[in-house]
Amino acid sequence: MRYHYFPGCTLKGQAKNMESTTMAAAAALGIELVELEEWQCCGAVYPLYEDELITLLSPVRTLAAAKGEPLVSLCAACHHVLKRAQELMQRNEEARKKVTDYLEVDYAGEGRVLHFLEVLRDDLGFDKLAEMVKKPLEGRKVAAYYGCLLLRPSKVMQFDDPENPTIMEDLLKAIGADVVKSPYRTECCGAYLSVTEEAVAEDTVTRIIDSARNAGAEALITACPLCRYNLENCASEDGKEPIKVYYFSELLAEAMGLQFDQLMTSALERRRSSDGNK
Amino acid sequence: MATSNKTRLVDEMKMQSGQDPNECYQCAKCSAACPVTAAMDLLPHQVIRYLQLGFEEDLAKSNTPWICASCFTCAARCPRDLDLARMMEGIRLVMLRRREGNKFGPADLTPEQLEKLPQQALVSGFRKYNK
Amino acid sequence: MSTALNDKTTGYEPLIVAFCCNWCSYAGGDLAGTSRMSYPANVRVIRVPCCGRMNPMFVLRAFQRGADGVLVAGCHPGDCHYSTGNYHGRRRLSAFKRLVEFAGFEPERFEVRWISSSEGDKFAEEMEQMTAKIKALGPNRKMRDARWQSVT
Amino acid sequence: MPRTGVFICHCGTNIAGTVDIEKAVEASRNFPGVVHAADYRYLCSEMGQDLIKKAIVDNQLDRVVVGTCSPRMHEGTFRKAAAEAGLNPYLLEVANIREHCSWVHKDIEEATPKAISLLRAAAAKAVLNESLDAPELEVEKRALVIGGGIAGIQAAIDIAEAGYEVDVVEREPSIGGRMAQLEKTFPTLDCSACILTPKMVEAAQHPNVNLITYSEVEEVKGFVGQFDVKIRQKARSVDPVKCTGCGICYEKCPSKASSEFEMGLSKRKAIYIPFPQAVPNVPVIDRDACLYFTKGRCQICEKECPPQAIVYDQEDEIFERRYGTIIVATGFDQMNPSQYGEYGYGQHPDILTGLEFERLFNASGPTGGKVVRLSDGKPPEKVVFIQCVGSRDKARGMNYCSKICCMYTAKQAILLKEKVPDAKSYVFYIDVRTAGKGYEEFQRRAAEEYDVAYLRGQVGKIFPDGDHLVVHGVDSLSGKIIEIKADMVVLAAASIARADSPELGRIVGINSDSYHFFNEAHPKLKPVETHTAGVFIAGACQAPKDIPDTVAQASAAAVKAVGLLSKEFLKGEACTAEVNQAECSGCLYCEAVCPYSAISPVEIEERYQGGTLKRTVAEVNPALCQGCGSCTVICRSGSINLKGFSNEQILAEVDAICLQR
Repeated sequence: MRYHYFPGCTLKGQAKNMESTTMAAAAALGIELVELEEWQCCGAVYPLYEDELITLLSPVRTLAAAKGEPLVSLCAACHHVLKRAQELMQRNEEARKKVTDYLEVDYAGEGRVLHFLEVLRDDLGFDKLAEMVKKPLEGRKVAAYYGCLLLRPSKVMQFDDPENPTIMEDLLKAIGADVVKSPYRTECCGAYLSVTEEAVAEDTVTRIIDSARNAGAEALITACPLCRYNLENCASEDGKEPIKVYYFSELLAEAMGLQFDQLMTSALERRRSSDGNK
Repeated sequence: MATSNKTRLVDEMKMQSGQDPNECYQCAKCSAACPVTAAMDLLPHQVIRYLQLGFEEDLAKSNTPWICASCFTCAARCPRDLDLARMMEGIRLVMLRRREGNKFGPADLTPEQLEKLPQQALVSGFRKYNK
Repeated sequence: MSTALNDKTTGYEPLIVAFCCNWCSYAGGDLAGTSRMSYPANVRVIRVPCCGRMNPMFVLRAFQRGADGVLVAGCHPGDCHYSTGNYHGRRRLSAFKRLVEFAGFEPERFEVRWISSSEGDKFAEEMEQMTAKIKALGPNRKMRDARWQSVT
Repeated sequence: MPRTGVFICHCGTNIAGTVDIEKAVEASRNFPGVVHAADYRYLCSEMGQDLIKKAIVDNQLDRVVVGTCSPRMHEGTFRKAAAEAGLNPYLLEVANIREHCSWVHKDIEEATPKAISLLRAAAAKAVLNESLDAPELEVEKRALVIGGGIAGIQAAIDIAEAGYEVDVVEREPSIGGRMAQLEKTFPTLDCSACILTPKMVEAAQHPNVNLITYSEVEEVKGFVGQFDVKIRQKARSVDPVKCTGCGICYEKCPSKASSEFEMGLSKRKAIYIPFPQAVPNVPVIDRDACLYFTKGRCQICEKECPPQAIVYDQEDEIFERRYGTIIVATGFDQMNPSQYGEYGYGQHPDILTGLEFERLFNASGPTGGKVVRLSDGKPPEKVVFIQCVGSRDKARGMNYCSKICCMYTAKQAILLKEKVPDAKSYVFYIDVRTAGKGYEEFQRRAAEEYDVAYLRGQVGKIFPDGDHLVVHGVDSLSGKIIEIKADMVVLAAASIARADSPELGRIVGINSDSYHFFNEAHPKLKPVETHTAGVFIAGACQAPKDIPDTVAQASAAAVKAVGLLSKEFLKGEACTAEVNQAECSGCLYCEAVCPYSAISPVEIEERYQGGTLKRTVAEVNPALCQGCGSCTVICRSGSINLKGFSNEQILAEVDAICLQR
């Protein structure tokens, strides 16, 4: 299984360990992720204003670079932007013409745009994954936190049931963890409000964490660097039992029996390809 | 207080977002679904009501469009199939384009924040609050 | 001679003959009227009991007499007042359309549509679209029989 | 050449506003065969009709063209007027210059020539019109009612009382329908069973009513007056004649299945009656649940049944009967709200639909009439009602208002307070709709006397939290976010059409709207008629409806049915197909396409070279023919034509319309 891979800025910065753990786990699972050459930032937010075509240039260039072949990303925001840009290219001929003419590329919305979780579910299969797990995370009580960007708008993202998703719980099951379901797992963490409106983020994040804790979780997994930042930094936690936040890939790599050293090495190996980007 | 429902803000927002506030029947499900109402001075459904009635000046003063985190929960649950996240973005852009300069920039961040925040947050934030 | 249809100053105005079944499409046309929708006056409706009554001969005659477009409209498949008439009509008319094309005539000039009695909006829309399409296509020169005009 | 008169209606300004009437009259004078042309302000008025009648006599007209509204509106009126003047009614043609012309065009310069061309086409057709006679059809003096809920029961009793036989076909083992599932009825709070059961018994005991339960309609052939209906009576596995209804069988039966009547909230036996007041009181064996049918052992019911009424080898029985008229009263379903993930229906036992909650009040219901949480059996302290779940929702549900929810929610909140005095109800609503006699007063009582908190707004999400359901909503009037730690949540799920209503519609020959509710013939003036003559509709199969409206509509449908049954003969279709037997080659392709079996082969004798020759040709039975015309097109030799819509007439219309080119 070979895929084009779009890392995005955060995975080369604050979220390096999401990339390194994914790369290591993917290799162990026989999934090859080939980083696109000379990729650019996706823009981080999908433009909801229809005449903001300029912000579509970068994601469409990325989509075109995949040449119609499957394109995988890890960061929820990158995946959201790419997927929605693809849908716009399929739906809106005028926008497509303007953008592709400007970029001088030929792109009409073709190719699968996948989040790595979808690769695990749809292409590899969680059953197969479960068989390949070397160190099941027995007894670890983990809850999934989905956030917004992977799920909504569900008509476009087509990732999972937007109100009652199961993909991350299925992953946790496959790697042997004890799944804890928290009712707040699809509520927004406050996203970039943590930059400007910390009080809001504190409110949303505290609810999410408390809900997971009350449900019996010791840890949370997420697929979004910003969610993770907020979950780790914004909750009011005075005196409560702490909850550890992981990227899903960290637990996946751990279940694949990959040691910290190995992860670091593979992270270092990946370094060279990230040079010269941005 | 303007009471005409044909204001520039509404017209431009409608054209750009493809959303017609008149399709809303004020069930307020968006407000019930919104995770960040605590800091808003107008609830999401009130923003639509103000759009319906053309209360443009009040909307210009409201912090609600700037609090909206574009989590799309309102749009996912709206029984009228309206995308309020798009309307909010519409209002923000109209305001930003009218305004001189940006609402928020790197200078507004502490060195500590710059060090710690994921790149994604910085890019998103600048995108949302800047021209 | 109609001034509206052949006025040199307003340009080309096509004539479209629409055969509508009494139970669905004709009633849909009535609803378009009752709802005060509007569509181009280029369309003239002939009422038939069912689109299963549509003999391709009627269509050919319209083209021979100079119609630029012909539309047959019936009940949605499954909703025929006579239970199966529109299935027969659908089969017959789709074969006929291919024959027309085979004979070198623009197949776009002949369309079959399903419009129910509650679809006044769809009726108006279809008439609008058909007129626009035929307008872009220009006059029917291939099948029109010039001799008939001189007789009358 | 026949003598044609053309009459053009102003319809006030409806036509005259966009069609130059004077010009149209002048143009009409020049159509071939036209000897008289006139106009009038309202032709359909008595004065207008007299004008036509007088002109027919004065000018010896033998063809009439009226340029008016749609023929679907007033063709009958004008044909009747022509007949009164001594003309065969089928010699009159209508040009639709209102719905198809003046109302859809705004420019008088466009509408006038179009109106003239439509008039010219009608005049050209009229020249070729012939005198036609409608055949007389016998009426079978028996009615069929499909569906044995309150609508079907009421219609059947009314028809029976008028002196006609009526069969009621009910799919379930008992009549009663949705109303039987209700505890109390708004706005008077009478007990549903107390008012329904006597009606069920009345229907069962009426000499003119024949209940055919556990049965379904499989096929309907024929037409008004003579519908031939195939009914499948499913195998009950119990002999209804021998059965005394003692109930020992279901007492002893060891096998259980989910109870449909209790909305799946409790179990019933494999041999069962759906509810204690069932009519007929004859059990049914559910063969999917019965141990004997699934595993070949048990047979306890057979051993225990005192009159030995159990018949395991009973088979489905299919029988055919003829009916003069049919009333469709198949009721509604409740939407399954599990697609609304934010409410979590189906994932938590204390989140119920309105109809499920209703069953908790019933003494024979799943909780024996105790209103308790299904999770732990404790009475609820806080109950949240959410309105418009799936109704008024064009994104994920139905665009319409389900009409009954506001009222039954008020009712349930009142009943709750009476059963559990400490309970507090909260109702999240978008609008409270209480149009109906005594309805507004009832809802106000709930709010004022029963302390029901009405919150104007919706619920964003329900978060299960330990024993509770945290309901996160908003009250838009105060602008406050509301969080309620509820014990139970009741969803007013939308009333929707039965899942198989399109299929039944196809069988009976009536159509439905985009939501699959059956269509009435006219939204105001023909509320119980359908577009198929002789078929009427009643109750919630037409649109969501409460009990009073349903009963009123059922009686209305019954009157229509009785009116039809009281006639000795019905006038059939005059525009029927006709075979030119001299040209017919006898291929009988026409027989194959005829949906009414109106065409059959017949042997004729022809003189041929001095002798006679026997030959098979097609023949049309005008009483059966409905005039669709499919046969005329399939005929290879062109020897079938349709009276009233003949090839020549349609071609004449085409010619006339294209004349302007």
